[in-house]
Amino acid sequence: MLSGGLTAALGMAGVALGLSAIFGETRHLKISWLLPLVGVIFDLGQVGGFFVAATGAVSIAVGIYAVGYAQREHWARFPLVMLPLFVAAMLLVPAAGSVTTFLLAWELMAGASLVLVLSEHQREAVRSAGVFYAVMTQLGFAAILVALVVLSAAGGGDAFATIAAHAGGLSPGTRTAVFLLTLMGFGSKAGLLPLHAWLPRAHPEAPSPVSALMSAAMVNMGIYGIIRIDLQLLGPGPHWWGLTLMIFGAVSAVFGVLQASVATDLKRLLAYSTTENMGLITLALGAATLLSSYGAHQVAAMAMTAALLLILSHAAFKTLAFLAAGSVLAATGLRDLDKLGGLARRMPGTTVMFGIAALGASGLPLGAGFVGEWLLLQSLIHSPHENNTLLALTMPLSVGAVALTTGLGIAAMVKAFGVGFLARPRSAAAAAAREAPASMMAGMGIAAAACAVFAVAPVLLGPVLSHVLTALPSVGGREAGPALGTYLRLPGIAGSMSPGLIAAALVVAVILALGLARWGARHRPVAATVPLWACGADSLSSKMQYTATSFAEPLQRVFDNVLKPETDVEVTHFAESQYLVERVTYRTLLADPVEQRLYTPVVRAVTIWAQWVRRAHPGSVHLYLTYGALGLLIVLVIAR
Amino acid sequence: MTQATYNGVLNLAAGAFLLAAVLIVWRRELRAIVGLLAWQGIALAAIPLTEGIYKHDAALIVVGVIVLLLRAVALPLLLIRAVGTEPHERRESTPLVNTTTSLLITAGLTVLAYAVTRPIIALDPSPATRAVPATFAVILIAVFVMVSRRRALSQAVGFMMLDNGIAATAFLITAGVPLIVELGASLDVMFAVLVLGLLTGHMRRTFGGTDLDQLRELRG
Amino acid sequence: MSWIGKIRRVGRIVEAADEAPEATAAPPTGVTGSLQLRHVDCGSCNGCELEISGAFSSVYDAERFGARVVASPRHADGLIATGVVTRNMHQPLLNTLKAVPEPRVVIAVGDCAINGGAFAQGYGVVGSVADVIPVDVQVPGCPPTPQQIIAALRTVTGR
Amino acid sequence: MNATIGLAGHTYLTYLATALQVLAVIVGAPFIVGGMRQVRARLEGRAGGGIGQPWRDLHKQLRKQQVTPQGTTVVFGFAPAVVAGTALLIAAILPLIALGSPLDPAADLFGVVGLLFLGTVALTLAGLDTGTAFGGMGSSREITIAALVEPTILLAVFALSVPGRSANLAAIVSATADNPGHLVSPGSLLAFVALAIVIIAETGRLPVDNPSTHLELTMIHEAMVLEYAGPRLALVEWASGMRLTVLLGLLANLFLPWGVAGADPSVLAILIGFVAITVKVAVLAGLLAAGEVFIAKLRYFRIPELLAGSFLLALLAVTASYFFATPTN
Repeated sequence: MLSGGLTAALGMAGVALGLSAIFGETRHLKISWLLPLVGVIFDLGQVGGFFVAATGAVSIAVGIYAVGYAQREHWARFPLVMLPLFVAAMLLVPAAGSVTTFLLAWELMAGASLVLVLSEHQREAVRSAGVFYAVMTQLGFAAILVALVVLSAAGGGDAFATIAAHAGGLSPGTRTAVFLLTLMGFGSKAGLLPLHAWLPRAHPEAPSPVSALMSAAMVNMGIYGIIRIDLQLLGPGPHWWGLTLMIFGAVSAVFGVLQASVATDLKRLLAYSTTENMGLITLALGAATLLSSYGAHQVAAMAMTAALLLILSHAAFKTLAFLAAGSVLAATGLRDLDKLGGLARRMPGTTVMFGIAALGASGLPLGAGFVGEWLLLQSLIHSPHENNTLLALTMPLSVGAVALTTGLGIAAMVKAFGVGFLARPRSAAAAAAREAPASMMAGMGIAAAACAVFAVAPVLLGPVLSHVLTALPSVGGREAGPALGTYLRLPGIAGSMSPGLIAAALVVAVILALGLARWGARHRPVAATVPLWACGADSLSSKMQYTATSFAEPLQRVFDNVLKPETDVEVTHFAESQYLVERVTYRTLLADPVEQRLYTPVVRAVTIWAQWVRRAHPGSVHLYLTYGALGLLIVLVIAR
Repeated sequence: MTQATYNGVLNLAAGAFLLAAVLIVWRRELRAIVGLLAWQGIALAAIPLTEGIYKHDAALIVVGVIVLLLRAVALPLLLIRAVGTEPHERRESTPLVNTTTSLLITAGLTVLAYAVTRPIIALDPSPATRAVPATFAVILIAVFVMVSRRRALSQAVGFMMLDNGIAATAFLITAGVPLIVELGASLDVMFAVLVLGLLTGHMRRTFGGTDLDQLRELRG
Repeated sequence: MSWIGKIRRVGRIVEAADEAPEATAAPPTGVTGSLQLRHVDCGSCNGCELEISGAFSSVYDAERFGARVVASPRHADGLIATGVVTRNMHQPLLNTLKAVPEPRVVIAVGDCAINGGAFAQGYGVVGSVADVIPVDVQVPGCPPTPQQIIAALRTVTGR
Repeated sequence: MNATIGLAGHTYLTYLATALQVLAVIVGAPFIVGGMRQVRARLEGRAGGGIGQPWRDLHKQLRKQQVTPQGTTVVFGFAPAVVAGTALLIAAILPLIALGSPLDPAADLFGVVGLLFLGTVALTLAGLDTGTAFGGMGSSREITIAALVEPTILLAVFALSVPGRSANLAAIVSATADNPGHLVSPGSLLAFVALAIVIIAETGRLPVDNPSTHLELTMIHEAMVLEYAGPRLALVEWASGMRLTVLLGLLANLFLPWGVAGADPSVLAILIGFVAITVKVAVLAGLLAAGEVFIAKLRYFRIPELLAGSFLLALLAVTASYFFATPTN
């Protein structure tokens, strides 16, 4: 109760602070005594404010939800304490105004999230996921650490403001090094390929409110890092920066959605969908960078606005999706779509909530994601390609990538909603589900309201986005972004769209269609409810339904070159005759190919090396002390 | 012939030229492939004919007519004969790369062609040179076909596509190669096809099939 | 293309239609010229099946009178049942009839469906279709010719 | 020409034209379906049921009992209305009879594609909602094809929006009408082929899906609607007819934009536009039906080849419309 309330309160504070930073002037705060030498500097600009506000909004919903969830799941005291701490850390990261502060906040965030991931550490899966997450997040942190230290050394100061002032004088080598290192570090946090592997492990195993926070708020910090350090401090970069971002984004988006469309674990599916959306956002960032590096600032502004919109809408529908998945998990103890089903009758509220989230994630009209993707596509197709081979080649390909992502995303979400919530329950646990308590519904309701706003009334976001855009001159901030009125208008381009009007008109059209169906109703016999058509047999068992696996099987076959599924069918015959089949078992294993190809060898090498190092650890304390003394001596000699 | 129609016809010819190549990658039916090759020959001949009519250059028109006869009539007929002699091998047996992938590879090759020919267009951006990317793409696609197909006949088709592409590019860049050069090229293509025909005949007699993988067995 | 030539040479092969017989059963919904049927083989020797497929073939073309065979009883206005009702097909026949939305007709095709025919005394036989479900239209014959089947269908479609 | 045509002051005639479009699609769609069946029947040497047959079937289905299978939810009940609704809305957006539909600035070609997929998704969910094996099978197949179709559609949209510098339909159509030179450019030809393949796949015609099959195992679209009966079935059939009609109309006006009334039409212009679009769609439908006689259904797992091919064509269309941009106009 207290923990959840505290989280929500923090969230509200974050929203207020963020909005004031976006519209007001930059907030500056220096606490010298907190750290020797440099002190802690907070410096909240428009960009930071944007992310603080987004994180805060997510935390409000999650906090309220967590009140009911913690009671229902009997959380231990420890995670209850960590939850607000985690949110606080996430709010500090975008507010940080100096390298030291940023690194501190970042590490605090990482540590808190790790502890929360491990909060159900009795299960083996959780432990392995935790180890994986810890290693990767620390590697990413190391990359960021090196990069920022180099940056502050070359930028002549610890505070971001100082660095920004000196950024012009940086040598190209330094800029490149910092860009690549930060891309690696922040990319791993944002779950971009090939550093995504922790995400589909850690997010599903964490308790659902935490998954929501991680998937909707924490990954955004990776994006924030890229925007703040690479685009705002270092930018404007050369062409290949934008190109690199676009390539990483496109690959992550397609790969993530492909994995999502064949996943059968509800939360794993959502985690991969996070990779997909982060990929789309990175693609948009890259497009903005590339376009503005070619001087097409108007289109770049469109791409940047698309990125910001996608960040917000993804935060909204992913929060909602994970919270809904959490109430399913709490009600049935199931994450496996193959065992779910029939929830629409037993938990109607949650079903509606997940439906809204899925519609948003599939990027269809009336969904939260639609406007962002529309803007992204418009910015891609309106790039000035005259006498510019690079744009003329990248833009069509990236449109193809975005389109494939959208299409597969629709398939994944239809599977999640249709198989998980509709039809008939595929297991006793699913049949015994009961609706979530009021507080959980309330938490989801907030997120759902946000989704509705993004879907039909992006008008409300217009001022926010335009203010944030002005703070990003290197990526199209010089020009006015697209105007988000009732009609979305694109500056300088004859293009417009109006989600609100579409929604209204669609309602009218559906009513008209229902009217058409009323025709001749007088002559009809009374309506009846009849058993399902079982081809003449007496009844269909719920085992005869399509499962998530069978639903995704065609896609799995079409893309088997990429997915590399391992399937085996074994048929056991009766002893009497080999023509009588007793049992057929079909097993299919869909491991993450990138993980297998890339990570396994690395891990093996590290293990061997560790084996070798172990020889130096015979266990004698004296020897260890000797090591320490020797090290000290060496340092003294060198530093002399 | 006005400037606009000239542009239109030239672009159309280039587009049809490229489309034929793509469809050759797509189809497996050997007869259909040969038919498409004939269409490609017509598109190829259309290029010098258009240029000739537009620039009132009789030599180009003659070249065009010869190209039409050779590429759109003679060579396809030879190939059809070769197909006819293979009663049970009317289809390209599954290529080394499956159709979907090879189509995507074709897309990549085309984009690549557009990229690398950009400087040529920049040299003098006339309608003719603007069509060069398409013909260059056909060259790349032809090489890919020769790499990825098993049947000797499909290889011959790839070879002829290659020559078509080179000829078309030549026509577009240097407003028409000399007549004699064109004749020489076309003739040696014809010889090559005849040789391939004999080769396939031998292979069929030796191995009972023209699956080129079986040539591995020739290694001692 | 050789196909086009073939199509032109073949032309129309459908038999000329004789004038419509007088309607026995009124069309189920009062809409003439539209009748979707679900075919149930209750235990037939497949003679009637052959004739039915003949009736819907290019030569007799029952479709021009608005009759069509559909895959799902939900889409159908009635059953077209053939053969004696065997024990195994008894319950499925009832289920299929229940699956057809009201109003619906039942057309029994062939002597077996009407009175058991040659199989009347068979050990695995429940009885004729009429013994199990109410039959609206009967098409006698062993097997009935396509013309007879079409005539029966036209009495229902009213076209 | 820019896309703000739709915003220019609407006379009541523009609204009349739009209303006429919707009405024409509602009334005409069954006739289009009937006409296609009739063409096919004639080519098969049959007499055929006449082009009024689908209307008779609809009329009859609307008078039959409304049955709801046990265990289905509201999704099953409302999906037909959603499919029909999206089709109607698209009919109101597209410039079929006149350019300046009041909804034109509200939804560009991307929006139209999105609405199309919204309808597909609704029906897919309904198929899953029944909880029958065939329903799930149909949904799985349908959504797979939809997912693979999407890249082609959007790339075709891209290619089409290059000449007009806009994805709003009025702008595209008027740009094409202004300089027909674009039509003979390879770009628009490739885009036409790609779009045609996509439309065939989306409306479930041969060779992707066989609309007149009786075997559940070969079904895609039919398998999803096996449980529908009476009025709802009528709505589903009607909607699929309307989807086919509006897509053919879109294809016709994107590539043959003649006879379309202007943004601020006169009564005569509206009549001309009405006749023109009717003729175009009828001809296209006839050609489609005639073509279907010559081809068999593709094996399901060969369909990705077809779609990859159309994707390639669309990509070529985009690059072509980039590079062949002839500076004559």
